[in-house]
Amino acid sequence: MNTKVNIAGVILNNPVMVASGTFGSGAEYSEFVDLNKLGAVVTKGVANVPWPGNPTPRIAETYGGMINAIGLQNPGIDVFCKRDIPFLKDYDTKIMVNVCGKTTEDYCEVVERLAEEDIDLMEINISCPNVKEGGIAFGQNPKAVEAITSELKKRAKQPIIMKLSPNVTDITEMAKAAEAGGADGLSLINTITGMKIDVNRRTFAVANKTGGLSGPAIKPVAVRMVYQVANAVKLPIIGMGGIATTEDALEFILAGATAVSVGTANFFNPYATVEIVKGIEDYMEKNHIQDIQELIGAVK
Amino acid sequence: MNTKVNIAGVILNNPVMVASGTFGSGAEYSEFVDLNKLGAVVTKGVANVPWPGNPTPRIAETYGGMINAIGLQNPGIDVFCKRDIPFLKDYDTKIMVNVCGKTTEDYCEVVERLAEEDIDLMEINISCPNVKEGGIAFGQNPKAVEAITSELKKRAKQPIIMKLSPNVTDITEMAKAAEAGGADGLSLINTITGMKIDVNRRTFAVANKTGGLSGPAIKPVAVRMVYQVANAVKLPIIGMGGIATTEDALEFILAGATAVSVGTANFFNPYATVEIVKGIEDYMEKNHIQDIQELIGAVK
Amino acid sequence: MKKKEKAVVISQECIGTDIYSLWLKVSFAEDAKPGQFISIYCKDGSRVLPRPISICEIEKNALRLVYRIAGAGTREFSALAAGDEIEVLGSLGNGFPLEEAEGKKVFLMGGGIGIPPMLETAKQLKADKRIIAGYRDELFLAEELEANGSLYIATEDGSEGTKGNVLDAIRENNLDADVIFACGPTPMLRAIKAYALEKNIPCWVSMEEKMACGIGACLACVCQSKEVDEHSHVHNKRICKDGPVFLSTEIEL
Amino acid sequence: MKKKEKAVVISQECIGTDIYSLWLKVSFAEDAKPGQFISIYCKDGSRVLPRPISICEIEKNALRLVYRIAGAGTREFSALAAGDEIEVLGSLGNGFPLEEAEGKKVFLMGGGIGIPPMLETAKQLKADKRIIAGYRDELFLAEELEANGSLYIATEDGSEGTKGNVLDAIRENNLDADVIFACGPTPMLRAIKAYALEKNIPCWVSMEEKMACGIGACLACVCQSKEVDEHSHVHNKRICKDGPVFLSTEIEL
Ligand SMILES: Cc1cc2nc3c(=O)[nH]c(=O)nc-3n(C[C@H](O)[C@H](O)[C@H](O)COP(=O)(O)OP(=O)(O)OC[C@H]3O[C@@H](n4cnc5c(N)ncnc54)[C@H](O)[C@@H]3O)c2cc1C
Ligand SMILES: Cc1cc2nc3c(=O)[nH]c(=O)nc-3n(C[C@H](O)[C@H](O)[C@H](O)COP(=O)(O)OP(=O)(O)OC[C@H]3O[C@@H](n4cnc5c(N)ncnc54)[C@H](O)[C@@H]3O)c2cc1C
Ligand SMILES: Cc1cc2nc3c(=O)[nH]c(=O)nc-3n(C[C@H](O)[C@H](O)[C@H](O)COP(=O)(O)O)c2cc1C
Ligand SMILES: Cc1cc2nc3c(=O)[nH]c(=O)nc-3n(C[C@H](O)[C@H](O)[C@H](O)COP(=O)(O)O)c2cc1C
Ligand code: FES
Ligand code: FES
Repeated sequence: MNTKVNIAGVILNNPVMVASGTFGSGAEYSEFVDLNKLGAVVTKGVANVPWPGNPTPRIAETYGGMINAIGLQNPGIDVFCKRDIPFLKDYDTKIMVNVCGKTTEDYCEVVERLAEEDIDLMEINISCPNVKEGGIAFGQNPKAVEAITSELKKRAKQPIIMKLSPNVTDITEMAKAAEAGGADGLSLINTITGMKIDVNRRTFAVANKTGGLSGPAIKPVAVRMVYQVANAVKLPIIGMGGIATTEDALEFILAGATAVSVGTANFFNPYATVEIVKGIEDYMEKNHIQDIQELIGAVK
Repeated sequence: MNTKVNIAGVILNNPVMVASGTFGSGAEYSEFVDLNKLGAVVTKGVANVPWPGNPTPRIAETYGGMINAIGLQNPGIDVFCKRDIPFLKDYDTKIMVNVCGKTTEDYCEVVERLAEEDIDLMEINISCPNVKEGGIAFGQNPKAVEAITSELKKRAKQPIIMKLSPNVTDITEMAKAAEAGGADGLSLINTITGMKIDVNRRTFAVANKTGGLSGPAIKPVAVRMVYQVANAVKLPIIGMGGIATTEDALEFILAGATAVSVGTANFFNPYATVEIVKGIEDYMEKNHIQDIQELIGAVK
Repeated sequence: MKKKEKAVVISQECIGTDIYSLWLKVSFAEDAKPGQFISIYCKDGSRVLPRPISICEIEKNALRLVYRIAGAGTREFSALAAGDEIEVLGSLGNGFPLEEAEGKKVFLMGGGIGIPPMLETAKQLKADKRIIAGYRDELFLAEELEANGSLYIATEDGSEGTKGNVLDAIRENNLDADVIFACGPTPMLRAIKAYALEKNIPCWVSMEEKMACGIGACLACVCQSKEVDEHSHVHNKRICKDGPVFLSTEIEL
Repeated sequence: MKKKEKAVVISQECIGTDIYSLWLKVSFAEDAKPGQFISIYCKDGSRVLPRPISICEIEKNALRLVYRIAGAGTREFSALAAGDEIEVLGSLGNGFPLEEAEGKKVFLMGGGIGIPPMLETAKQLKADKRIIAGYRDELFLAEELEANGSLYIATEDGSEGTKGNVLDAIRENNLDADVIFACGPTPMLRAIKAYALEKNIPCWVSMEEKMACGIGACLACVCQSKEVDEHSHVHNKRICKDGPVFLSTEIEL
């Protein structure tokens, strides 16, 4: 039985990764999960310099999900390269570093720096709804998507995965723009912009007013977008948005994702990733699937 | 204590309506709910001719919500005017008729016909994701929104509420376009396009492949959009998307909605509407709110 | 009058692999008819839609349901114990037209988890009843059915009764009837419809479809019908309201 | 080692208006420290985030929690009964630094639902303990606190002890201390921090913030800190991991 998948030439032992920002750089969750069992660890977004993030409260629970406006707090690329990459290198898993920035230059700086590091993939977050500049602004305009993708491609030595925002009229337009810019793969979806109001205190539940909706609630939107994109471009897709169970992960794979990321589910089940790795194997065995490639995009 | 609200000159006894398509024309739910207690009854979308709708399965449950692809099955405007309007006229509630179509001409025909009827408001569905032509195609393009709005305004004698799709990059653009076209108010949100895959049968869960996601899961997206639109246009807003409790309804009102519609919640709690009417009164009393206007858009 | 209310669990019993028998105290039991169903709501709020389950037996203040664990919702129900409360909506749908079969020779045909509604139907129907129950392998409700008519059993694996399906059982036992009431999986209903056409006897079947409202308002649960439907005049009858029981010639199967 | 596991409810008791005392059997009880907390998960899947609750008492295989119904999650917990299972993650956070107070004159100050962690703290701490507990009106845990130190009570309505808050109780009783451990609402902690600064004594406070992961990975639960934090080097300490107990001068309040 083969569960290996190929993302832009990088071979993962299995298609299960974690979603950026929900797993730190793996250290905290390594108390619960054997990181060697994951297809890849995807790190929290890292910028050229440390970012303090947004004021608190940064999160609020919603029905079947949560909204977050962490605001990409991160230690900056220096500390990250010194501390987090060496930590992850001790494991038999692939490393995908998530990159954020406010300007094209910011992104370029981080990508240039990472080009020299022993990491496997870069995921470019052009879709964070929680920062004023950069982030989503890039991800909602196909010209901007193409431009930044091609800038980063010039600098990266590893494959570049563009992470798309669901807050758009037509996700395939953004996917095609990333493809045109030379992207090696696509990650989708990032969070959907949402808001919660505390009716008793008559204030916004998160200090940033809006936040990104994630968790099981958004899964149908994510599956739809993965399906649409899989039928619009040739790039490998890393699917995410509400994955908590084996069935969830399989939905994305059947819709066309080559790999999947588990995000918010880590918060309510720190063992979710490894359970899904095992669950996919069981499903393949039960359904006599020799190679996971048979499942990718199998529902048309 | 005043719970009356004003939508484009139409005074509702309270801000609680039902969401189109979840309540038929009221007859079925009148076994559970005293229709006289509702601010308004909003009917299932009606077209110029009968529509058979989509093949089954038409719905699928999702985490905290559901997707539907009913496909706007309806008896056409003739039967509707003969049967459904007279039924509703027997109640002390306002009547908002939801209108759908495939072409601008279809919409015009229905609106012209309704102009002569004794109804209070028309809600124009330019945001249904479940029909091939018309529907959402109109609602994702600001020029089309403006054009169809002004065409319908020429014909309607009642206020025209344009119902917006959340499947857009920037909902305020659509809202402004509707305002420019002369709309008297806005309804938002319609469903978010989603997909569910049955991993055991390896097929789409609804025959139409995609469907519209509704229910509590989508509430944060809806509240966010209502807030954005309330801060972008002057029109009264009817807010909806996942409202199931008094707190949910108040979130929309505090975000800027003048009235609210209860949709999917009717399916799991047929008494939801009247419970919310009562709950809003209790909240106002507890918080010493004399007039519900004080709450509309009170969180900034 | 349909009602949504908190039903109280009187008792629950596992009567087969993944098959449960649940007695619920409900205020609307007396008005219920065989072939009708009720909607049951999950306590876990992540599941918002009702689960339609047929009425298996009716007592003065109580209904019996027999269901199979098919997913997370029915799994949740299987943990209910005496004294627990659960939201239900009922009674829904039309039920079998007993008056069409009264005094006649009638087949009551149930396949798999379509067998339960046949129990109350058999109990109320005054007729010459042949109950034909089709199982995969394991039997359930058989003794109770037997007490209410002559019972013929078919099993897929032949472990009991006729090896095969309910139609095989009819043929093997040389049975005939004037009327058919049937409930079960669609392929079985399709075959029964063909049999009834061939024999030129009226046949009523109980249909299934995914439901949201359960009361005819949302138009989720339609099936194609020969006659125009009352609601939209487009040949789409609502299973929850116009059915679930239809004359087999009246609908697409 | 932190663990997520199914805890078994040993017992639950309502000990005040909307206040519950819950004993849970957990495998990690022995490693728990006073001032730490655990995350409890709802069974209703519509609520996906953990509810952090402080440890009130520690036994060999069990933890006691005392909590107030604040919303739907804690309301769900209040229905738990002996034998029920519930998912928990623990033990989390750092706990009070008992070694800093050992043998000294110490204030253990708890306000409202911040009182519970003071019980195990008092039980384990070998020091000259003055426990100052601030209530709105109704007392809870008072007898048990009294058994573990000299107890001073403040109530907002003056129905018992000093009328006012915990600092009013200190002043009224002319109390002083070398070290403070405190847990309670932010305004109370802010006032205690000011008092400690004025008296020039070290003061540790237990902080609260909305949490998602509970283990330091998601950066939801930060508070501003004087020193750069270990994680992001941006003066944002994580309450769930670097805290919840902080030296008061070390953080913004
Ligand atoms: C009129 C009617 C009567 C029924 N009577 C019985 C009965 O007496 N005993 C019994 O065991 N089953 C009966 N069923 C089927 C029963 O409704 C489903 O098995 C049940 O809804 C499955 O829920 P779940 O959460 O366990 O499964 P899931 O597959 O997790 O359910 C997901 C969603 O699909 C719906 N769904 C799944 N299967 C069906 C189905 N076959 N029909 C309609 N909706 C479905 C569920 O209601 C839910 O909304 C009946 C169905 C209908 C329409
Ligand atoms: C370290 C720590 C220790 C705590 N110890 C106790 C204790 O011993 N006893 C006790 O009664 N309460 C304690 N709390 C507060 C407790 O976590 C909340 O009352 C509880 O989470 C409310 O959940 P709910 O579903 O009832 O309320 P809701 O308001 O419906 O909860 C909605 C969301 O907000 C979060 N939330 C709400 N209030 C708080 C809060 N004050 N702090 C953090 N998250 C919150 C919930 O966890 C949930 O994610 C503690 C909080 C923290 C951070
Ligand atoms: C707390 C939190 C922090 C996140 N931080 C990042 C981030 O730094 N970079 C990024 O690209 N996405 C970030 N995301 C988005 C997730 O990676 C993921 O795209 C999204 O949450 C949908 O998946 P889920 O529903 O499984 O969580 C974050 C999400 C959450 C909930
Ligand atoms: C079964 C179903 C049918 C619907 N039919 C219509 C319709 O005919 N016209 C329309 O404008 N919206 C229709 N909608 C959308 C709802 O009116 C509403 O905008 C949406 O469901 C969000 O609200 P909710 O989450 O409260 O259901 C339908 C929704 C559902 C679930
Ligand atoms: S389930 Fe709504 S019409 Fe049948
Ligand atoms: S809750 Fe995730 S870092 Fe504290």
